[in-house]
Amino acid sequence: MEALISIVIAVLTGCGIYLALRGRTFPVILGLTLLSYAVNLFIFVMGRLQSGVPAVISSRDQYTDPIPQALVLTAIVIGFAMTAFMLVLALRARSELGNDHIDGKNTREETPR
Amino acid sequence: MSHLVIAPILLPLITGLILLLMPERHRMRTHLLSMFSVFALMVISVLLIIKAGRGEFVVYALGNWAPPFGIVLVLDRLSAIMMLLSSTLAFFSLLYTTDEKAPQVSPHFHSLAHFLLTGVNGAFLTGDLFNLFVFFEILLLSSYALLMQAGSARRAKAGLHYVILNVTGSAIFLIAIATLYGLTGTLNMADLAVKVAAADADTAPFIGIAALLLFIVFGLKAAIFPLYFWLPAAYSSAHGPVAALFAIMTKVGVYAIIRVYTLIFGNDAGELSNILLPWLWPLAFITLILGAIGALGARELRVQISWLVIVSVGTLLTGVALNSETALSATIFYLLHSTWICAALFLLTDLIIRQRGDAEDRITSAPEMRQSLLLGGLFFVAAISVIGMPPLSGFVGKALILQAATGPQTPWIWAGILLGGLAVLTALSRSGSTIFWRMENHVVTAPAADIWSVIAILGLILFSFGLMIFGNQVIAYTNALAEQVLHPQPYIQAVLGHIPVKGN
Amino acid sequence: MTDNSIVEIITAIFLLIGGLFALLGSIGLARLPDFYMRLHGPAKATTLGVGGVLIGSMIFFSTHSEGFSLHELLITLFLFITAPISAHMVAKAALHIHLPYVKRTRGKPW
Amino acid sequence: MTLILIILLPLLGACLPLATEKFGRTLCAFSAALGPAISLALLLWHLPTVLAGGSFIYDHSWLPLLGLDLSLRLDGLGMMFGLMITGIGLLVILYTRYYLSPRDSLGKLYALLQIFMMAMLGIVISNNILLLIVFWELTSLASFLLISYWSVQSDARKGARMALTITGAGGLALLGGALLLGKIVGSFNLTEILASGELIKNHELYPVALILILIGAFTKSAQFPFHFWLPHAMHAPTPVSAYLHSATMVKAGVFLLARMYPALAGTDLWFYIVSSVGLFTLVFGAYTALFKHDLKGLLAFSTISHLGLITLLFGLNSQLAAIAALFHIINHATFKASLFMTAGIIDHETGTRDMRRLNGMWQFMPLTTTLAMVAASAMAGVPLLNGFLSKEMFFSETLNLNTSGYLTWLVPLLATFAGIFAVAYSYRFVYEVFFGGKPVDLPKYPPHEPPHYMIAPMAILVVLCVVIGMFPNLTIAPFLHAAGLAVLGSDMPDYKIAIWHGFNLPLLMSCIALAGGLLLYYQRKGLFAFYERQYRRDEKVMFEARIQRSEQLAQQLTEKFENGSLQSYLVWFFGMVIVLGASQLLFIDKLTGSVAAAPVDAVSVVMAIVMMVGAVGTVLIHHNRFAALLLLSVVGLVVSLIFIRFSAPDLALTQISVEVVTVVLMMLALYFLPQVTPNESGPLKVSRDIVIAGSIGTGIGLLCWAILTRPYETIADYYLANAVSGGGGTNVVNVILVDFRGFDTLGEITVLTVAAMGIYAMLRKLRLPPPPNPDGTEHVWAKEPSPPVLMVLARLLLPLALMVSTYIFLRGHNLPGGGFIAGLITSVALILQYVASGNDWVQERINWRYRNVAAIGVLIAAATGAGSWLFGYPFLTTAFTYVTWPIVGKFELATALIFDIGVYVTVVGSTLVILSYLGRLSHFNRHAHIKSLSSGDN
Amino acid sequence: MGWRKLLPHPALSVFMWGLWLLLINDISAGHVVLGAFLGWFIPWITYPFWPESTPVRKPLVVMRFLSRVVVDILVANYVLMLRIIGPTRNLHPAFLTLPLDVQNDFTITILASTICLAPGTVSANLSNDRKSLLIHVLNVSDVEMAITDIKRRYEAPLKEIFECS
Amino acid sequence: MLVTAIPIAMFMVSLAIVLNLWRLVIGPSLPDRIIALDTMYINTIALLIIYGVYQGSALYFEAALLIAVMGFAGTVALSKYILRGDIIE
Ligand code: NA
Ligand code: NA
Repeated sequence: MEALISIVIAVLTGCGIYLALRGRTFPVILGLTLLSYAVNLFIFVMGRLQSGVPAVISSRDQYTDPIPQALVLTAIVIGFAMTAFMLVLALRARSELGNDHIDGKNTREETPR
Repeated sequence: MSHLVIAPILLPLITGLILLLMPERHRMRTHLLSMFSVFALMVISVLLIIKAGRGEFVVYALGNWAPPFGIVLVLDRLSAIMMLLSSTLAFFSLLYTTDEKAPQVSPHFHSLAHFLLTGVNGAFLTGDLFNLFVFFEILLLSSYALLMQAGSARRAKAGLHYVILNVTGSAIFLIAIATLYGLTGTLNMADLAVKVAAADADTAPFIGIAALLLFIVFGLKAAIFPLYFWLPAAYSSAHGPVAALFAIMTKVGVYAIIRVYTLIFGNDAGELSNILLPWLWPLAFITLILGAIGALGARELRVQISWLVIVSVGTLLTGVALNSETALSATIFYLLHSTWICAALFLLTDLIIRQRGDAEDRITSAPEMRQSLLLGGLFFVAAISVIGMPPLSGFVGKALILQAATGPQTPWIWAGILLGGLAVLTALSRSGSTIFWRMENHVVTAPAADIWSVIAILGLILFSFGLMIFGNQVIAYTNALAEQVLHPQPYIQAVLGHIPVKGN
Repeated sequence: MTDNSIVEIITAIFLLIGGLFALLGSIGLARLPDFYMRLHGPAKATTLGVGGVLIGSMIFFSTHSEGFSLHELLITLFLFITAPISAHMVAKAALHIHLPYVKRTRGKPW
Repeated sequence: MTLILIILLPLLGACLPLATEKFGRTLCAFSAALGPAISLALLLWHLPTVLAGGSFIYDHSWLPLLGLDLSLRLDGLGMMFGLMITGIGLLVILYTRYYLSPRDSLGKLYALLQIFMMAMLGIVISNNILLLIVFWELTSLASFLLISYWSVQSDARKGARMALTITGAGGLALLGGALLLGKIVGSFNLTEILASGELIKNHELYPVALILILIGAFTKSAQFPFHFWLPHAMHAPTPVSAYLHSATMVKAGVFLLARMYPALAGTDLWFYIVSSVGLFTLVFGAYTALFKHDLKGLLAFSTISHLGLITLLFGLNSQLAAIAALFHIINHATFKASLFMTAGIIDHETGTRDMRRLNGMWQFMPLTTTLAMVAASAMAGVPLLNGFLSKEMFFSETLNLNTSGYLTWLVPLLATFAGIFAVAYSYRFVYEVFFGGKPVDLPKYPPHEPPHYMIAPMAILVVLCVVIGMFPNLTIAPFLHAAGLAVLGSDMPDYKIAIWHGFNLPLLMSCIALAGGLLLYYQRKGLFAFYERQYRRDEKVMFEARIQRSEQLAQQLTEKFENGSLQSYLVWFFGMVIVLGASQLLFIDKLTGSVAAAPVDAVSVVMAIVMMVGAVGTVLIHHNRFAALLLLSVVGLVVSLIFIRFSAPDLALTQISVEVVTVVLMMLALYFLPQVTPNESGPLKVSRDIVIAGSIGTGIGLLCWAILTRPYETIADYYLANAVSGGGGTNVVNVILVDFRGFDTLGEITVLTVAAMGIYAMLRKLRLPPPPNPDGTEHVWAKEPSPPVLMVLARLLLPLALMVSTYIFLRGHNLPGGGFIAGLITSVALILQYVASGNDWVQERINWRYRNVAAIGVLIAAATGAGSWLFGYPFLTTAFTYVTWPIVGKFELATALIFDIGVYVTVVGSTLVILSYLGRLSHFNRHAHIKSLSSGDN
Repeated sequence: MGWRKLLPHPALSVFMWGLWLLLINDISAGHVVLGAFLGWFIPWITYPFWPESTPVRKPLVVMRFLSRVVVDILVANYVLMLRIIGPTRNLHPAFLTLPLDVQNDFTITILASTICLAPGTVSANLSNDRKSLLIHVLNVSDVEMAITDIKRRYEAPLKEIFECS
Repeated sequence: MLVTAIPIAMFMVSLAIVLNLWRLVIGPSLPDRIIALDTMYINTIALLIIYGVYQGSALYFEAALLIAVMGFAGTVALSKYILRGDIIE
């Protein structure tokens, strides 16, 4: 299971970074979202893989590590805020630059107004 | 128990929130409240400096949970002086915006500035690595928002690059934190120091990865080669007061590098002792050189000053890389100086832009400025200081760092700092003489600079003067600071030995 | 056979039926020839499948812990309210962009 | 204390002229003279003691931790220079009063002159080498401003910049050298440094320190190859040249040689460097001076030459030579200052300094002519004038070299050669200006004698030349002796200044020089032609070109890195990650740790594949943006399943809610963006990106595997043990969020609020039409805003969703749930209303200012945290209690719940700010669009 | 009208009360009180979103309608599923236009939903004048029959429940 | 009985999810993809519920409920995007 999750994280990271290296705002944001999934999973599994033992105090005596979970929660929220900001920034950039290229390059399919 | 330690975080936070609730039309009221709050913050930082100056650590356990289980704030000499720096910087940057006619300040400027301060001060105070991440995000997001206050193509592009790079950096930050937690099971920096020092040969290399990844994150904030590329565009496209506020942000990166690589991966970190040092000094050196080259080639004053920020980062990290008390002390001294002066220069450039019509701050001939003598005089003084010429603080800072250089890389460091200084001198003499002297015969009809704006710039320059005049007291403080930072055992004991308030 | 095992069998049957319907719905989605036909599988079968599973769960938890466990009903209710609207909305979207349909379809959309 | 006054008085005097300027030029001049006059008086007051071999010391601690102290010492050398600085300074002040045209600000020039004077005095009476450097750099800065006094002239600006750059560079080198000296000696106190000559010279760092300090001295004294700034500094007003470029600024360099003489001189290295630089400069300067047509140009190169002479003398490592050098410093100051003043007078009266146009001036200004002739003769080394005396000493020293080899004959030969040229250019100066025919169209005609007060300073200096030349022992000897004592200490040699030493070799050399000079001048035609052919390069143009070239190079190099391409920046960033990561990962012997891996089940594998297909699919399909968004949602969905699978229901709840809100956001944004990503990356770029992405992905995967197979000790047990007893909740994750690490949560909701504010600010006034299709057509959208079926159902769902939200909120402390998720559910329910019924419709029903809602939420959370202060606990300390009410029964009241309400309110507020303002964007644009359409109709 | 403002949707309130108890899986006194409070509070606060009251008449017809729908869903689904996995060539899809007798948006919504849930039919579109509903049928032999069948089975009872006046 | 039934049921649902993914990837139209995603959400609910029974834990119920709510909201928004482009107007 550890290998499987490692592979999943690896693939997510790779895909995220590949997309983050594209030239248009939208795919880049998609890529960063993928990357944040990978990162969240990475943080999460740092508490090691535990099946069926949520961190809710009950009669069981085995628990999962709650700290990484709390960290992931915070990371998810912050990631959401960042994604939202980036999206609006992408709109702002298209408005100012006339296209959605990350460097504001004028290309064929859209001319600045 | 004293809650003063948390005030530098909560005061700006609450001020920022209240400012959000105030109606936009009450511009002056907003401004006054904002100024009052920053002023109070300045007073608080002075009190904290006095407190920290005694050499004790003030540990504030949030939620009254004993470290390492809860989050702690730790006040030591380093965090105290950094907060003084941030609050003074904020005070003058905000003071600068008093001018009613200034076009740029959007309604949320003040609250965003306060949120930025929250993030900055939080980063300085926290003793918890993940909490550091959270405060980094607060300050980053505030800075994004401040940068994007108003539209322009240039700003949009710079903002996009800045944000995307930093979001990527945050991902790496999280991976590093998670790795550390996954191997040591703790987030408290003092506790991490203990655990990292005790790491065996099996886990140490993986902790090492985290250590180096953290450096990438901090290096991105601090703007070190090859991670600074976002900075010139971002800083130079920001409005003057915003850019001035930004002067503190690279210093947060520098602070984090100092903190983490002395406390956690410092001299006592066992297998991982000083893991950063082989990387740090060459990169710092290249940063210094490329920054100076950038300043030499800049075509706009704003861009040039942004490069000066990079030069100062290179200089600072060179000092850090020397890993000695004298060097660290010199570094902190230089840090204070360079932050104040770069901020003053950014503010000044804003005034220049307003009086130069369409030429803005391009280093070309332009119509005469309305107050060219005043602005030129201020520029001259600030430039002298930033170049590191006497009699201003830059000279002392530079001399201190040169003095502190030891070891085989000394010739490089000397060459870097001295030649960098020469490049900056050449660059600034060109831009200054062009902007203030190469004037066309007519004057742009622009309003005269607001008196408060001038006072703000003067204030920052005066702080630089103060560093020179009270230099000995400052150096005494930074010496003690360096001693404290480079011998982290008392810090660790203070944090891990902290006992919560009874009764909970 | 104890009470417990009877409950288990009933639970198992509901779970299997639910799973089967879910699978069938998805098979429909996967293999039917045009969009409008594919829409039918998920709109009903899957919903029904989940309903089956939820009933299985309800039975299981009502017998394995103190008191009834009826809150699964809420999910069922919710799904039965929303699934049709989802299907309606997607169908409307498909009509808007004039998705093609198989030739033998009688009638014409408007 | 008086020593400080000596330095500071001119500075105080700097303010006076600015203030008195408007009351008249004379008063202005008097006020300017006040400070230096008192300084001079103070110096004279100290004079007897100093002449007797004593010195005054003032010590005040300033920055002892740096080694920079306010330490002053007035000894013979300092006295000699001090008198020169203040004395000539006063003369220059007087001269300036008449020189400067009324158009220019007299006060400003005086102020700058006085600042300069202060710095210069500081240099000569510093007893701390760092303090000396402080003043040293101040002279550079002041001279920069003085040279660029007429800053509208491009040449003045360029000259000033050149001077600043060169002398500034020298200053930096000097700083380096001084710091090295400090390192060697352990002190920056000059007294101590000068006393440690042996220690210094035997130190391994001596060569470095020496070279650095010499660079400082040579740049300031315009020694080859740093000489070229001086001729271009001639764009300064002539009084400035008279002061800076004869008596003071350029003398600072040779002063430094004198000052550091005990510490640095006496070695072979010193000899070879200093004497050869001096020699070359001497010859080169003298040679070049002859060909300059500009009066001040001639004087500038002559100055260079004379400074070379002085340097050469210091370089000879002989005590007598040092004395000669000191002597020549004084002599040069007197005659050169007066000659510059002459040049100024000529310029002032005729409007030109070009010797080809100036002829026969003696007819118009006989007095000036007389004085200039005397001064020029002193410069040429004519007997009975002071220049002759020091030159004789110089010649004799060149003959007494204590080295062997070619230098023994080369040095005297070249010295004579330079002497010949000196005579020639001196003669040329006099002959071509004052005699030799009629002036050629002068801008001002006819010229006449300047005011008496303008001649007076010059006359005083000329008189000094004569007096010193005729009665050296009565006048200059005591000063020279005192200065020599300061430089040479007890090694003072026996020497005698005499006009007549008998017939000897030096006299012969003088005679050769005089005769040869005159001969040379009359045979100059061929030489001038030769010079014009050989030597046509202009240093200023070259320097400017070099600076511009370096600026261009800097720009090109900068743009290599700073190319404005985010992709390139990201590649650098990820490259760093790869390099640093690999630096550790590649040297690991054991990747897999000791902990056994858990078994894999089929469903997990299937879901992992689903997720990876989703991720890879997003990449492959990303050109079709909407489809990519859908595939991304699959990844998000499976992420939440993984959270469930490994016991994190809270995470799953959060993930799934955030996921949907994010997708909605992305769609809102996508509306305004092209629907298709063009194919822009070439195969090279694609493969590069694949390599980067693949490496980092692999690295992270390996790291993850390595960590997961290793044991770790965690502090988790503490939380599990204390969650109920200390935090009052059984859901440990939630207790961590609102209690143990509540501060993180406070930060997190702050982030959310700030994001909302930032987004609001960015969207204000944003006008953005949706882009056309790639084929140029407009999208065809449905006409009807919302299907009624959806509207009805959405409204029905609202209370339901609120109920669920309440449920999730209330149970959060004990079971999965909590304020954040509840807030998102509420937001989604409200967003659904926006989607179904439109902005206006919802706005009619809830007209909250969402921004305020968000802020209030954070305030609630912060206030809850601060509440614990009332009970003497730190921020965010929670309290909880179990309350029993009739009917209701026992339930828990916890401050954490209020905190969580804050979280809830913030989430609702900020999410709605973001979504509703983004939704409103199209609203604005549509209205704008309609308006433009209707106006187009009219 | 005072009580209308205070308790806008009594039926909904009762429904929500039950829902709360269902959610919480607990009928302790505390939750009964809390549920009652929420049952009142939530409809009250969301009142602006749903101001018109939809009085439900004829509970008997409601029950009959509901049971018919449930049976249809269960039984007909089975048949339908067999067709889905069977050869798709035998399916005879059609678009039907259902002329609407019901006028109320709410009733139309319920009808459309019911048609969607009912096996083999999906309500695909509602005309702008709300007079007809477009339905896609997966497999139909007689188009007219299907339309009248739908009208009889679903539209008529709904009209009776919500709209007969 | 339950021990064998649960894996089978889970596997069937997983298979269903794979089929949904298949449809989602190949499309061909956007509505196809939307409905595939929607179905995947619903199948996920089934998977979760079965897993809850398997673990004997009611802690997964909320997640299932939330997936239902969010899946619906998502589908509605996606459809509206195709219809109007502007999902909040
Ligand atoms: Na929770
Ligand atoms: Na919209």
